[in-house]
Amino acid sequence: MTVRVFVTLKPSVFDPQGRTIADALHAMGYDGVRDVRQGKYFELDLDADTVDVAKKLADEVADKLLANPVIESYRIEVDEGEKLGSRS
Amino acid sequence: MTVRVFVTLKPSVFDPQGRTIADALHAMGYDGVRDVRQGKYFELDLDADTVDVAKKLADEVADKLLANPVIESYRIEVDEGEKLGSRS
Amino acid sequence: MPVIDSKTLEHHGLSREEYEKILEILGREPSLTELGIFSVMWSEHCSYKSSRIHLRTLPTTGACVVQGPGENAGAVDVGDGLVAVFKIESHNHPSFIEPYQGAATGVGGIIRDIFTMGARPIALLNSLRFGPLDDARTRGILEGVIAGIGGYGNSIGIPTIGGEIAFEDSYAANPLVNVFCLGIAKAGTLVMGQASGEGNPVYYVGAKTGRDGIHGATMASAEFDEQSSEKRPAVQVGDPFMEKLLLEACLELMQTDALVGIQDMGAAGLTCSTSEMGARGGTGIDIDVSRIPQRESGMTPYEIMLSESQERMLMVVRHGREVEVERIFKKWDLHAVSIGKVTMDGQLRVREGDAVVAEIPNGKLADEAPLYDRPIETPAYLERLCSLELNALPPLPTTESALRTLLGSVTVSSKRWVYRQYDHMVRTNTVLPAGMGAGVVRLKGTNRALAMSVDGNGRHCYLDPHLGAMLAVAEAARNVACSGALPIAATNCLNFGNPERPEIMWQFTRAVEGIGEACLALELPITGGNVSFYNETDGQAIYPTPVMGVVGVIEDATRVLGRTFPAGESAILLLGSGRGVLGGSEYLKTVCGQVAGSLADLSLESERALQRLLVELAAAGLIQSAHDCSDGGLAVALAECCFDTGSMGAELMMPDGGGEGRADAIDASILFGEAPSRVLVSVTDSDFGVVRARAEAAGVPIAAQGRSGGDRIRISIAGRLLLDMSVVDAEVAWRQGLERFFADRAA
Amino acid sequence: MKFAIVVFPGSNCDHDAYHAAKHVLGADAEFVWHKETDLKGADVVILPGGFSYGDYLRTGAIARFSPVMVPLLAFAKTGGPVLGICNGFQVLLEVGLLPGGMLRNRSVKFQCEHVYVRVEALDTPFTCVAASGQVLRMPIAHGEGNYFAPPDVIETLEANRQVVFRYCDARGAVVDAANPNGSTSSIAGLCNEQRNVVALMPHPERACELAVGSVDGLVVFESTVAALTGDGMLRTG
Ligand SMILES: Nc1ncnc2c1ncn2[C@@H]1O[C@H](COP(=O)(O)OP(=O)(O)O)[C@@H](O)[C@H]1O
Ligand SMILES: [Mg+2]
Repeated sequence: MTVRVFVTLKPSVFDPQGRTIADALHAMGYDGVRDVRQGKYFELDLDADTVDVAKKLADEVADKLLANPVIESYRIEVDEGEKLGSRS
Repeated sequence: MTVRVFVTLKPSVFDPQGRTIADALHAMGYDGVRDVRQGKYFELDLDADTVDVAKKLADEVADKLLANPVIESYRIEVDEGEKLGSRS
Repeated sequence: MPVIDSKTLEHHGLSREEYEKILEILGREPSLTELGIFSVMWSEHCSYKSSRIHLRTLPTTGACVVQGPGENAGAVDVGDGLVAVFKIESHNHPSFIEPYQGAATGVGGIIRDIFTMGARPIALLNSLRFGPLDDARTRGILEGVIAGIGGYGNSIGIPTIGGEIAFEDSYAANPLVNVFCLGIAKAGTLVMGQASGEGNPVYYVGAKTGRDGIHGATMASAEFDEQSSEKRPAVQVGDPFMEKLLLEACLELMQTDALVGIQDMGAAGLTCSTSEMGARGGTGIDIDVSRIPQRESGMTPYEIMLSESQERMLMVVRHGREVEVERIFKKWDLHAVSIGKVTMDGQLRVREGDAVVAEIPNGKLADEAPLYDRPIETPAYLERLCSLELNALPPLPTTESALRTLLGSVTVSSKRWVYRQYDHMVRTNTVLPAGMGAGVVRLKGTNRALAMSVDGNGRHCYLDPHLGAMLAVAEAARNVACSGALPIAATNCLNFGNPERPEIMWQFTRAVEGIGEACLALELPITGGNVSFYNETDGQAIYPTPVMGVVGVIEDATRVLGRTFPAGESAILLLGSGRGVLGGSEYLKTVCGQVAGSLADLSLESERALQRLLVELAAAGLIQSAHDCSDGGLAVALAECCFDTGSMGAELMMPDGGGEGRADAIDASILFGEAPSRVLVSVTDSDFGVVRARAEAAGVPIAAQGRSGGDRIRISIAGRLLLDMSVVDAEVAWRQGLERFFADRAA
Repeated sequence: MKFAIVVFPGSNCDHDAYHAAKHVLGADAEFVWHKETDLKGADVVILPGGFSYGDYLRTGAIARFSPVMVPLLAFAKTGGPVLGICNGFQVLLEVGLLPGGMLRNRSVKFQCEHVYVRVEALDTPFTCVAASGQVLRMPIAHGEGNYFAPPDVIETLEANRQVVFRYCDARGAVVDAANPNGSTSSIAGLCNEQRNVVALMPHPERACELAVGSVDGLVVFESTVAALTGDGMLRTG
């Protein structure tokens, strides 16, 4: 089962990459881009029979390794696009 | 309007980061994680009145800057979760 | 008017007496913004209120000193019309909370301190302390810290050319991250952090201000406890790209004479930079916070003044030169914003639009923080630890297995896994790279090179802070001298526990005395430094850890020496005298599992003679390599001279052994005992006689002789072979000591 | 002859390339700020190492949009010699002058150390005075030097002999243990089909003086001089 994990910087945390990308886009003339925030995206291929089991495993893995809880929060989705839960 | 862009390495491209994370998870005992692929995730805050305009702008920006078509593909979603299109 | 109650004061880390002093200075109740400003400026971190009276005793003058303590960094004359600007800073607390960003912003901060002075930063060093690596969390902290140091330094393009790392239980919940930076400027071009000239505009340039790090300085001035994670300010995120632009733009601006003064916004941000610049210039500064570029909406003046967002600079510019200044920043895609002006009334006046939200005399804020002579008491643990009964030690395993254990211990083992992650070659000046001894960079356009080393030993200082601190000074200077450079000046970073505890204050004062004595004797003026108190968690303090940074000059960069024996056979001499002692040694800790005993004494006179001799021999091209005996004693030092040579061996013969007590304990102290003022040098056969004669003339004894060659490491005493080990085996243990803890070791 | 060294915001080996060209080699050299729209009459252009735009987003991704890339592309098209070092290599990939892309090192860490590379092609302006199969010891310093291209592209590169440098051991053997970052086919450097645009991940400019540990990188610069002054007739290797 494929689970998708999105890791984003918490809103209060400065994102120099996003800012630099936004600046670059402005320099290229894309003034319609007001702001950019960059995060990480993971696709986990899990050995799980039910969505619940997959969700629990992904949650644990995201919490322990994929996201840095001090500055990041994450969100989990199963492949179908159904939201499974979120936590910050 | 917020548009989300996911950039992933093409399936044929080796992902050293994903591999390292999968290895670390196995070492931690998470054998249920078969594979991990890491990508990038962007939230674009766009100055656009319609979903179509936003989609078009995001598509252009992703195509030109956010993804490197040689090794990556991308996918665009509007905030509601509606899929807007994809391209690789 | 908010009522300032005791809870508000506690939240700001201000005592009742300190509040009384604020009332007296202002002649009225402070506003909350003013209280916030006082609280950060009078925090331990910014005001040095517990340490200042002791730091005053340190030697700070000398013929080479161009700028002593008090500015953003110290500076010394290094010849050929150049000055070296250098300093060391701690970023301990932030690195524990978020290792990558904490360490990265630590590097960013010290680099700003250097280029603020008008110097181009050319080298970085770091001194690190962690808990034992069998703990996964500690491994995570270490990986984050190393990646953060590399991530920032590599990106901005300043080589990290050396450092040191040690591991002890006491750092598990209080890792130490001390970063040293050195820059070069032409003599006479240093820029000061001073505001002067009535009506001169005050500029802000760099990253926008966010809510990050509010109360960072206050955080660094309190212990950790269970609630700390709740009190966490938003973590500061480093932006090395922004800093690179700032660095280049500021150096370009400094080529003009449009700049009056400049200071980076480090701890306590805008508050500290405005009040210190005003205080140094004896002027007032009048700024409008609504003009400050802001990253988040709805920020209050309180938040703006206390923010510790990174990569920001404050400048005073000559009136009439604004266009020129703005043009230079614009070239680098930076936006310099005028936020106020210099006044003559000595006040820090903060406005929000037309409303004045704070008005405090700069001098009182920056220079008249309360000073404390805190009570001192000898710690109870000392008596228990200082006696060491050698005959009660566990028996020495075979000398070979003891050496293998020591070489494979994380503190002694090769640090390649670490410095491979640092760009140590960018700028093409690195003559002696990380891993070979002191860091040495040449100065292009001259024949000279500068050597630098950071050293400290918390375990030593725990057992004897006075002697331990002296040993740290001696070792840092000795490492510099081993490269062939004459040590000329020092900086220090003093990492201690809670100064409100009399035993900690005792450790601190003893260490400061030791540093002062050693620096005086070795003629090393201290041009600046940093104090980091409150390194404790739940009442458990770190080992007292003064870290010394020493800088030296080598006149002929082609004469730089490293630790390794040269190819082909050569003669070896052990310069210096004195048997190592096991008290406080790496052997005692790693092999016997004990931290106890008395340290070997240090004769500053012998140390000085030895260092001068090394510099003289190196300058004359009479020695081929030099390496001091440090952690792990003589056997480890000899082994280290053999590593990275393609596994060439060496043999060393000592004339006599003897001593009272159990035979195996005596053998252990000969091989693994530690003592200062001992250096292994290699010499060609034809120079052997000259070197002996020079040593004798300098009053430096020769404790042992030997030869390099073969493929074994051998040490014998009075004809008895004490150690006989294959270099390859020893080198494998040494290489894997640290790497074995990390998954990427195979890469 | 004159070297132009392009300076992007975040370039940090620009001074090193300048020093190698001007002070070690004794050639004329000039920095060209990335906002410039001409190359100041240079005969050869170096895109130096560093972290252009902080390497944010992707290495080289933002720098490729700098104004200076317009004259650079024109210069390359007319056969002008262009050398990309490290970050410069990454910029050349992004702008499409060379095929393929860069992935993170397989160690997932930044690596700074000396490595060996074997010169695989002598008919470029940056290798023409090297010996066939010569092994060079030069430093690398990168986190994303793991070269990737799909199999068909690799095949074309090999068929056209566009692989100019390959990671090898001290004796010149191309073995996996000597590949520091996991690059496909141990590729350390490439050229374009016309052979005038060359790029490599190791830093030849850091290996031009004994004082800093190696002089093996000099051959890259000396080749340029030979190629441009004519006495280095491009040889086929
Ligand atoms: N944190 C670090 N960063 C960079 N280099 C380091 C670090 N720690 C150790 N090194 C390098 O490893 C070598 C050995 O360090 P150390 O054992 O402290 O040397 P010494 O005993 O001579 O003081 C030195 O050259 C030092 O520069
Ligand atoms: Mg040391």
